[in-house]
Amino acid sequence: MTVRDALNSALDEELARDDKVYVLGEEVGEYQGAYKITRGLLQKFGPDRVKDTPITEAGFTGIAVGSAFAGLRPVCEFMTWNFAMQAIDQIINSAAKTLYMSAGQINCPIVFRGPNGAAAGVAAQHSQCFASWYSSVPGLKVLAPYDAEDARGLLKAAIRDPDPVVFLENEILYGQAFPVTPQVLDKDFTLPIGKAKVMREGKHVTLVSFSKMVGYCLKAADTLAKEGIDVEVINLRSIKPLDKDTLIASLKKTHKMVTVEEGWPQCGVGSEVSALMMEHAFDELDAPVLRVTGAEVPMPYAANLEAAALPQIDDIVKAVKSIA
Amino acid sequence: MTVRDALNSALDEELARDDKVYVLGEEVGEYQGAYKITRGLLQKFGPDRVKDTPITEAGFTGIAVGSAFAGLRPVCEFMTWNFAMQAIDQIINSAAKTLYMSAGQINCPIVFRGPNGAAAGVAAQHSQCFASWYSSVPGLKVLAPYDAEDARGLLKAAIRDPDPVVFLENEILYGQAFPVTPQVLDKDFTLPIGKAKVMREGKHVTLVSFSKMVGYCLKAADTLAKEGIDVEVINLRSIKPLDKDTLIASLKKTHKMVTVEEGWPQCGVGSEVSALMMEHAFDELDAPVLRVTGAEVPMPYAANLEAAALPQIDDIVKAVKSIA
Amino acid sequence: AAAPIKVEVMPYKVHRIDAPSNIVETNVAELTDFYKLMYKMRRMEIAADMMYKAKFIRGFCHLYDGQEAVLTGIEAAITKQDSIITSYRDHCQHVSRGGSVLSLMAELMGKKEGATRGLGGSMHIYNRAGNFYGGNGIVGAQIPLGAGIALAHKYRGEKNVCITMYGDGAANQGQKYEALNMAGLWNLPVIFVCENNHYGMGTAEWRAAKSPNFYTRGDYIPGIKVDGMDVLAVKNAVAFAKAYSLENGPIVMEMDTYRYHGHSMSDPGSTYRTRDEINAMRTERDPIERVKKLLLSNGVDAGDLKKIEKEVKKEVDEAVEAAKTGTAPPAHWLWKNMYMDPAGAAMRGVLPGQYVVPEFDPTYAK
Amino acid sequence: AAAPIKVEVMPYKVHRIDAPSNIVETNVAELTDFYKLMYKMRRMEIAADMMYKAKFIRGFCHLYDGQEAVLTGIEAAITKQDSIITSYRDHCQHVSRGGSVLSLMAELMGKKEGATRGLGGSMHIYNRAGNFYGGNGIVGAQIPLGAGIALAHKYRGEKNVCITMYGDGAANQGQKYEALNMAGLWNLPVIFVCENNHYGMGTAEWRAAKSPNFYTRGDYIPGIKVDGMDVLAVKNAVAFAKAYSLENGPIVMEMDTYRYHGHSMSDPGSTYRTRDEINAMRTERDPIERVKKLLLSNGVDAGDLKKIEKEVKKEVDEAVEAAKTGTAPPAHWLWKNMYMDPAGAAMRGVLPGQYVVPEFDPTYAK
Ligand SMILES: Cc1ncc(C[n+]2csc(CCOP(=O)(O)OP(=O)(O)O)c2C)c(N)n1
Ligand SMILES: Cc1ncc(C[n+]2csc(CCOP(=O)(O)OP(=O)(O)O)c2C)c(N)n1
Ligand SMILES: [Mg+2]
Ligand SMILES: [Mg+2]
Repeated sequence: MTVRDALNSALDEELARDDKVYVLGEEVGEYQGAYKITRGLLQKFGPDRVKDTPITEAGFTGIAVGSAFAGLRPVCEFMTWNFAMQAIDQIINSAAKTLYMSAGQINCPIVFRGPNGAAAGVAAQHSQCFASWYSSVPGLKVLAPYDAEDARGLLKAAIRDPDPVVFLENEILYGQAFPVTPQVLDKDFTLPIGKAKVMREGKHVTLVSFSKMVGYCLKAADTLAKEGIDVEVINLRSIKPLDKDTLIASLKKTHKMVTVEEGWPQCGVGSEVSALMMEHAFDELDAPVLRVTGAEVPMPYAANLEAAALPQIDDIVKAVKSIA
Repeated sequence: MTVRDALNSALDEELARDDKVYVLGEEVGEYQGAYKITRGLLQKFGPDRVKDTPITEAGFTGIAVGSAFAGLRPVCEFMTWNFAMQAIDQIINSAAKTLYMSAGQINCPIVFRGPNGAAAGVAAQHSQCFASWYSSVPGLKVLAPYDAEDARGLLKAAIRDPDPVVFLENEILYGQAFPVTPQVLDKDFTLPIGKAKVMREGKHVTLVSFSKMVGYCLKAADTLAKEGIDVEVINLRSIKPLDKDTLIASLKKTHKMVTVEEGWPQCGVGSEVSALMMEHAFDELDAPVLRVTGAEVPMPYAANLEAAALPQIDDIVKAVKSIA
Repeated sequence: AAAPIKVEVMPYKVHRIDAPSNIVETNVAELTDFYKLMYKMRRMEIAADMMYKAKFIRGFCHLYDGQEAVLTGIEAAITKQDSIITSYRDHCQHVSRGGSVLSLMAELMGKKEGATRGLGGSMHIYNRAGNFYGGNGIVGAQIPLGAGIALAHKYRGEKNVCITMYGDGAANQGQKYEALNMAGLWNLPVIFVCENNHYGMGTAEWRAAKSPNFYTRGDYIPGIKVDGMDVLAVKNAVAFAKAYSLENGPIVMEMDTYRYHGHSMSDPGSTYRTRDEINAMRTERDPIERVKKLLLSNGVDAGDLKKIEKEVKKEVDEAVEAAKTGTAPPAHWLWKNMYMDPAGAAMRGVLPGQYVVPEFDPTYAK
Repeated sequence: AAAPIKVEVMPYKVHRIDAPSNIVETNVAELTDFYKLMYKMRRMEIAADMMYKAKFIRGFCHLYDGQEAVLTGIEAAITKQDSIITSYRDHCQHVSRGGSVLSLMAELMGKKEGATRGLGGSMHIYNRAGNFYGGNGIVGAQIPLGAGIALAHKYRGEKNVCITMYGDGAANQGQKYEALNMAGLWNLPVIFVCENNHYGMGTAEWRAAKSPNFYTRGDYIPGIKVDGMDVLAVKNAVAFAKAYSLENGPIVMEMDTYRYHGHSMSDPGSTYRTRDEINAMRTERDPIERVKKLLLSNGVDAGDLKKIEKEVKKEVDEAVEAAKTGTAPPAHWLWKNMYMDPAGAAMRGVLPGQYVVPEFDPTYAK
């Protein structure tokens, strides 16, 4: 099952399950989604449930949030998360903070979703990773699926969740197919928010990542295994809440950790993981937690520079070896 | 000299020095500034140099950035940084990235300034600290003054800088007075961007902070000194670039470090400092780097809860003692 | 008291729509209710001003005195099933939607007896049960939010509108134009109510807006300009707008009004406008005086009004005193209602090792 | 070749302004230049399409064929001291502002010989010396930026305007309304040029805009609607608008035009519009054919035009081939021009310990 189909089927089922759920965003309807995540939904659920919007992110995000305050369950698609910067005030100041400010009166059951981070050849304004920013905000939940199981289980959980969820997909993963168990295809399959998944057990070094980088870590682990380095790979799935217990448990076993993300290094998800291990597992560390990250540059267009600006499998291998 | 007067005099002198410099923002002119930072400037420099704007952050930020592309040197005031979320796309995608995207053709000499983080009793939508977000972005410089010397020297440096600078002030510090040397009052006094300042030397533990928390750290250091703990206090001044050399040098001396900030913990400035020490000075660490931060909650209004949501001097003392 | 009285209000200015009649029907009972409510709003805001100066209230505090007729007229034309959303200038919505003066005052003072338990403060007051969506601190943000609330009404097939209130300063915000367009495309039952009090902080409307004819600023959306100092003019126009909106979609209303106080407490309110201007407003257009005169000229006894005033004063004074004796929210309330489903995950306190799983507990029972 | 020719163009529709005459003067020399430039634009975009399909170009790639008359007419009415800013659909501004087809093609292919050295790609092309400010990937963002460039012109006392181009989809963006208001308040010499190609991606104008009369969407700002498929209509109207704008401030222009290709390369461009519609545009309103007919009917020899076409084709083909043989930017260019003054501070690479002080070097000499 491709990640695209996983997301599409999750939306389809949740729209069918709960008539308070509706989808809105640019090109989600007649065009079937800029990346075809919403294919077929307009035809099936009609224009009140699958709403095309003008290119006015601040406005439609505010409308979506308002409708969630009033009891609907919008799934608000950003064509990419880069464009959500136009709407970030509504996500932070309206969606994330209102339950608290209203002393528990007004909750905001909304999912903000779309592709995040680098795609291929789309340059500086279309390649930013927003995981660390959103994850800093109390009141938000931030999820980042890697494979089809994640995509289905987390999106369905997000839609059923009573709180605002930032759902960070990856364009390059959309077309990637993953095997899934029958359980994953169950129409009530959800994954718990706030829990990481150990993708591969290992005892020498822990690799921590999310989204597309999970696949890179698994490949790096294969390579390293051949050299006798047994790597544990953790897929964070949830960036907020961050599952520090799973991280600490792994570190207690391996005593070494490397984080991998495509976003910029400063104040990134890796920084947080590193700081957490510092505070919670200092005595377990046999080596410093190292960060592999996107380079600290606006994304260049040329393929070779783009590749140099993003973690490659080799980089991960190198980082692990430097402490293994 | 108060921080307010330091900022006001810096603006005054830079407006006088370079006629490409102009100031814009809400209430900066006739009203003399919501917090009176621009007092007297309209009268002195006229409405072309000190421009009142409507309450349209996205628009006036874009206008300011465009004018900087075309060679002017705007100082763009946000009444508070919370409101800059409406304009963050222009700050990141237009101001920060264009020099790189244009292969060095179009620089953007602009200062974005205003009060950041918590003030007193202004609750969840008016109390957010944006230091970590902006500091993550290559292409931006991010400064946070603490005292009058910082305010003058950094603001004048920022205005003379050819790149976009995010300048994070603190409302509570505006009225606070600090002694200054005659050198600070020199009309060409500037401070280097990217350099931290050791405010107090010490040998047992390093305290790292910025903005208002520097004052708290200095007070905590006084308290700790009485108990025989000799604390070094570092004022970051520049959050991007972050002066890791000064941090590492201090750690090499004290072998222990505590970071203090009012912002939220996850992916905060403290996380980055901790991760850097992990990577660059692991073997120097006699204890984990600890973070003292704002609590992970939207800011509550009531004074007692607000105080509980922000680091207090006692908290800093406690954190230091826990590793000293 | 129920005998009809016909009053001629200032003719409406209109944009892309025919004006409703400017003869408004009312009666003594209704006018008395208006008087009571507006007088209560006025006393409440004056009390807030005093309490602020006495340092019982901190932070921002935006008062509504002068503008009472707008909200009072709106409430008279809609039901509690209709929704309201506004800016930080939200004290009076709290009472008009059913809240008590005490819970307002307690909120302003940051007490646990407050409307939002001391967590929200002046700018963040809500009444979900009464379809009041706050209390929004970011200029303009409530405008698309209001359109979204209207979308929910329509989605569920309810015959209700969302009254979306904002200032003349906010009227220039881009998100307003985005919301107008979508509200138009989707025929949302939203009434965009621009309370034009002629200043956004210290900026006169014409310095912030190239076109300060706010009732026309919907461009392709119809608009109506109303004397916002006359509760009857407002009531009549809002009733008209609601009927229009349920049938056709969005409409813009400009309420010509005035704020007597400064913008917030740090603004004396007199550097950018003249004392004469303020005094003229108070003496010539005061919304409460207008109703008082109508009542008196329709045979109501001055003594009856005095009695109302006395009762209201008493209510407000008692509320202030009671609020003062309220208690600060307990420390552990810091950790309530961040998430409806915290999923068992702990949030971090100020110090490392301080972790708390936030609780969903809108009752604040413990 | 300089003998005046008078041509009647489609009458302008106007909003809050009197229409300029629709009799436009031109001559064979000018028309020939138009033909050359537009034909070059067309060939260039078609070449880009082919190169994309052949996988020499990656990412997004937005083509301008069909819309050539808009930019060509604009350039004919302004000087290189006037500024231009546009969206991601920016290839043709590169050549109209003095760039070569080769440097465009090299950029699209991510080569160091490219207009932005392979760093910007299709959406990020600039010519600072030629007052072309890009190439902006975020819908709507260029609108306030353009107003800001105009502000700089005015601030310095230059008699120049900034042409601020955006699409019908972008026309709904809130920041446009904010920019319009400030441009109006400050009388900025900015011409807001809405290129209405009738679709924003797959969304027809009327599905995205409650009022798709974009020339009226400035509301209180005057507007003019122009046949954007007729270079003479555009030239004439822009000259008029420039004169107006220098005197009075902002003006909105709606250019009625059409994009032949899909939105970007992944869009076949035929699911949301009919083949018939596209064909009708091509056969009835093609901007290049229109000029060709004019030239032929004014005595120019068909052979002369063929010669031009041949030359242009050759230039484009050679540029494509040369671009293909270009080289990828060297690895260390990753670290150039992040800051004009890096202040000696190192930025971090992918791995810990990889730190580089970025260099300011717009020459890319090394
Ligand atoms: C986006 C944003 N920018 C600035 C502010 C600061 N601010 C608060 S109220 C206000 C003036 C608003 O004026 P208006 O809309 O006329 O409403 P009024 O206060 O007159 O009711 C300003 C500038 C804010 N809260 N949000
Ligand atoms: C803020 C933002 N939202 C969405 C996008 C994705 N996007 C790129 S172009 C486009 C359509 C724009 O249409 P229009 O303004 O009509 O210009 P055209 O492409 O027709 O020239 C969209 C939705 C974007 N780049 N920026
Ligand atoms: Mg106002
Ligand atoms: Mg278009």
